[in-house]
Amino acid sequence: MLGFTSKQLIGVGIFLFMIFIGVPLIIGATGRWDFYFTLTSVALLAIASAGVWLTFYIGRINIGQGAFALIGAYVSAILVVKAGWSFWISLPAAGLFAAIVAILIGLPILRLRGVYFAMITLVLTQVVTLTALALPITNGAKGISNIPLPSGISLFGIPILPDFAGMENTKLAFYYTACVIMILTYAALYRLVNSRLGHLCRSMQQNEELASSIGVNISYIRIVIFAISSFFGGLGGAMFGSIAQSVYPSSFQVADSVNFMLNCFLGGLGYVFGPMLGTLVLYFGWDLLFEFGKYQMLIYSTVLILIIRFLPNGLLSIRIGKGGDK
Amino acid sequence: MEQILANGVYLGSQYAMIALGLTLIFALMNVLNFAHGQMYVIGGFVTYTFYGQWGVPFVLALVMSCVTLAILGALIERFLFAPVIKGSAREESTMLLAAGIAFFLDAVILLVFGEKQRGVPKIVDGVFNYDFRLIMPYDRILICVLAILSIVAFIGLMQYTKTGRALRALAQDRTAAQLMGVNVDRYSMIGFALGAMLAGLVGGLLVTITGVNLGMGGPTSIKAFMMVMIGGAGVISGAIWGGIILGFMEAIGLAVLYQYGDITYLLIFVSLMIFLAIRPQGLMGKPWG
Amino acid sequence: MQRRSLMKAALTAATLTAFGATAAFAENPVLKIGFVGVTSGPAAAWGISNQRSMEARAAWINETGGYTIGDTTYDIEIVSFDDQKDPKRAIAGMEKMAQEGIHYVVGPNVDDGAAAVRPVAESNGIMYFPYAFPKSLYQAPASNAVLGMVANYQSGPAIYKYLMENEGVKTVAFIAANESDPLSQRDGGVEAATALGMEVVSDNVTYQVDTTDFTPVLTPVMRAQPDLLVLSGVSPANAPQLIRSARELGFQGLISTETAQDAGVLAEGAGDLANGFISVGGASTPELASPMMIEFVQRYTDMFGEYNDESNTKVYALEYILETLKVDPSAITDVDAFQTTMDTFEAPNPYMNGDAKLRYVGMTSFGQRRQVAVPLVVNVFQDGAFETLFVAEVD
Amino acid sequence: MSPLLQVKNVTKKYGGLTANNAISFDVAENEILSVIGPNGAGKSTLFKMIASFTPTTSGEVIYQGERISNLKPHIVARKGVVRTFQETTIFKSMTVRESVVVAQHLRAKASLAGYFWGSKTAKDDVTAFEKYADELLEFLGMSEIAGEQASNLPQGSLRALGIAIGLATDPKVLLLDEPFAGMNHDETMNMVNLVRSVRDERGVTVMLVEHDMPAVMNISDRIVVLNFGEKIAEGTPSEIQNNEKVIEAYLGSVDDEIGM
Repeated sequence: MLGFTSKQLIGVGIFLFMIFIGVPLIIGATGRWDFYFTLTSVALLAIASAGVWLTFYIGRINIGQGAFALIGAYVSAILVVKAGWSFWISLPAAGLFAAIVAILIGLPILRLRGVYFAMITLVLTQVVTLTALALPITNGAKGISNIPLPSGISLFGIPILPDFAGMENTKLAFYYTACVIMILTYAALYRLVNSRLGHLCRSMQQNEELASSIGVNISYIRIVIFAISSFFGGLGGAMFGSIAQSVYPSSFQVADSVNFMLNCFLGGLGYVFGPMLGTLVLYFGWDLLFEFGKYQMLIYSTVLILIIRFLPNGLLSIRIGKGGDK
Repeated sequence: MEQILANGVYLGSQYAMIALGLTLIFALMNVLNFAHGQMYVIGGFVTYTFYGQWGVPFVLALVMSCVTLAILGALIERFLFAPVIKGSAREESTMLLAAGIAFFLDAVILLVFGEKQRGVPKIVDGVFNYDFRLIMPYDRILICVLAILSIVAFIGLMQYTKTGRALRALAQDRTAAQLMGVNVDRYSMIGFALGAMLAGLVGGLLVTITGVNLGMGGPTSIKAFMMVMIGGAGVISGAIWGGIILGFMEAIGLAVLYQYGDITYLLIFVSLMIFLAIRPQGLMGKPWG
Repeated sequence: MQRRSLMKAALTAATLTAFGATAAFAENPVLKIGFVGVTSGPAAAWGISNQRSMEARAAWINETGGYTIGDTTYDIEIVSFDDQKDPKRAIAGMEKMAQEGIHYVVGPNVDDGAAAVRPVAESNGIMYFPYAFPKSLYQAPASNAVLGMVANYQSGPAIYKYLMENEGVKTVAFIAANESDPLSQRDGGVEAATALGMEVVSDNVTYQVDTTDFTPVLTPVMRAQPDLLVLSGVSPANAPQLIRSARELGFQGLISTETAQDAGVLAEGAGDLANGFISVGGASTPELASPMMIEFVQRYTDMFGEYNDESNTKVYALEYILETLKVDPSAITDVDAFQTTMDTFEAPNPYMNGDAKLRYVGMTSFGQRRQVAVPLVVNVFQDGAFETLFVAEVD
Repeated sequence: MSPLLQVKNVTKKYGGLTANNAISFDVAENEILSVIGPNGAGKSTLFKMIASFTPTTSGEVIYQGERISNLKPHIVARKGVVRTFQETTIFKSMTVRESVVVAQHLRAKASLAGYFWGSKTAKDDVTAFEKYADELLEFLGMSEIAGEQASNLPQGSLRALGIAIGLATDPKVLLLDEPFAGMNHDETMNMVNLVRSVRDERGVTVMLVEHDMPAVMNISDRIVVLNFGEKIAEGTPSEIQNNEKVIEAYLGSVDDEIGM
């Protein structure tokens, strides 16, 4: 089925079961309701990180995903608050807008490689933050607050998506929404990586000259990939805006861009699901160390250093012997 | 006009020193050291502790900053970067390590030195004032001169000593250097220690003017990245030019664009992006040499 | 010398926490109060002064037998969450507080965090006390945020008016960091100054938070030669450098800010050049500090090695929470009861000499009582310490 | 019959330096043509211009009556003019078979979206690619190393891999960059036979840049000689061997090398 082995299907099945049934059961049993938000965040950040990972896949270090997440958050907020759109329509619109910006910016900057590309994307994050501070439509320094919760959608009178504002508890709704988007994102990523486009990306990652000599339109693929990557960033950012019901220029900044990149490194650049695991460990790890009070940062960073010291190719490299997941 | 020039030289010289250490480490090991800013902050706090708290003479405190950071840099290279570079499939993985070290140093700084902004007594009093056209406090002039002297000393070290030659060979081509009989492991460590030491030195110098607080690390790293990029990654003269250019960009940009208010920095960053997109290799973008 | 005392204090604190925990376990039931704010990274100073003032006060209460609300005497436990100045983490922090069954939280420290936690706080029945100024946080339909200090749009007019009347200030210039909070505060300040009839000669100069040399930033402002230079929303780290640069450039006028500052930091960073610098503080100047304030400062210093003057204003939130709970013990778990009590609550201000009262204000600014009435004490820095310039009230 | 590929007055200048000056020659269908010359004669630059990896300063390259210079390299590759590289330019962490499969990119019938959704055409493509890859590798005598990771291969196999990748694109003209460099006599002879069979059995026109004189004389139908960016001779191997200018150019360069 869809080219999956039965082993893979079982794995995916277990994963889906854990996310949609297991986690709520565990949270219900332990009463740790706060984990819903943490895991929702992990899912959303993992979506944005997936984009960063994809740009790695064409051999580019991307420290600019915070910029696209911020763009996505603002586009969705503006469409919902000022134009009265439904959040569910604003969500893909936010992704698309981020993708369009990525295409325009990508045209000149995707020619760069290595640290040069990394640095220019880092500067891009600053530029977008400063632009958000300066523009009237983003409401400048005051940000956009009091964004309404996602409203319901119905088609021919049949409710497709529920109205979040009418809910007793939006945590679970946001959790499921984020997980569904995350799974769609990673399913798309998996397909993409394992399809011809993915092979072409790999060929570009390893040698752009040779790739173009076998007829690969490298500049076109670079743009396509960067646009998809930024689409993911925009989605994640827009969802966050709707959970926080507010967007500020500082909602996503350089630190976030760097974290997205670290998520990919930590999980392992060679594995599609690396960024998901990396995000879980980096973000959830911080929460778990909450008990340590002022030593939280010290322990967190020590663990991080130890991981990279002993698993320099990412967490998933442990199972490299079993054939990997590519 | 005189004021803008003076501000540019002052800012440029201190920026150049920060960028030098970063570019040295980058050239030697292809490591983008995210923790460079934190090393700078530690340098500042060490000088603060010795000079500001314990009343040790300023120069001695500076030496302590250098020594502390050199040791720290050597340890980090020997026990963290070297093994990770060896075991890693892609050298970019060191970015994660560098970021982890930056977090770690931030945590240590907070626990050891506290969260407050710190400052030390002025080393020289008084302000040089030329007819209100050029105003420059004496301590800034002194620090600026010291920074320039340090840069000159560093260039001298790289050009005329055995260590310097070995480091340059290493930066140019690791394998070739090894064939020429350069002890690669040893000089990588020395180079990293030297880079860290430069960060510590400039931190110690600047604590007399700007003071120091734990928040300065991250932004300093990012600023240093930009300077390195402007000049051309891994090139010594590039780092110096990058520092000076960013210094002048700030001095001139603020003087010329201030009426645009909130978008002054936006303009500076956008022009930086355009510059990098047009000339990715920076000004001096060519191999070390 | 100081290093050593700091070390000693850290050890003492560690021991205290260890013993405190067991002691608390053995005796009274525990009342948890939360703190969500930034205690690491560049802005750590804001949150740490907050957290420490709460911990110092809690330790003091517990040491003296606990805090009696209704028929029960509680030990106070402070649960802190470091949000790293990231609104996403702030939400996680607020969720954590809900998880711990906490209904009263101090923080967050910045605008974006305060706005981001609002949905969580309101859906989980948490009252929170941010140190952020946007009015939308406190105006209906927002219900659960209580401004924990005096807002700049309240203190600003008072300071400008005083300076106009007493110092003959006519022109003013504003300078702010290029970030949400300071820029919002600058806009508020400009509005207030214009309303008072001052001439705003420069209001568009900004600087990056990571600026290390303020001379080029300040040069165009100095050219406008204002009588008063306002450092809008200036962080304690930048204040001494700005003051020093302005004075070195030959600026003779007054310099003020509407946020709390630390005298030690000013003394170290700017020395005598900071003399005459006007800022807003709590009531710890010798003429205002009550014996309780003096003891608080002493205990804080013993516990953490060094006092931070920013804590003067930050000590109040916890006191307000506890005093209000005392009036209606059912509010411990029922935020609605707390909100009802807020309208009529009044208690003596234990930290200030005289007959100042603790009560909730904000009718003028927010249309509902969603602000703690801390004395608006305007300080002036002189030779390493603050002196009181004047005291005003917020309604 | 008009020539398959024409190089017309091609000139390349870098700043004040002239790398190629007004070079012209034709390539006939199904011939093996070598470009030789001392170091720095401008051979590589010329190759890059033919494959459009670098633009010409003036002049043009015509392929089947169409101008192909100053286009994007992938467009030229799509038209059937494909270059190979020296051994360092490979897909390092792909296996030999994977590399050859990827290189058949140009043969794909399904769209990128078709691949994403797994359409019938895409599946057929994949099957066809894999089948052809195996065929090609067998033809090149590389079946045994098909599963090896490229970065683990010895130099000789890497060269062959480069040719395999080039052939997988189904080229009309294959430009080989120093295919014999660093090889011993036996290896060179194997490679010469391989290149010949590529031309004979697959009908591919071959151009190569080479230093190895005996091999060039052995394999080429015609030879073009460059020196200091100028074309100094063109002809069959025996004509070239007896050309005064060529001999002088090579002797001169030997003098230079001794002088250094």
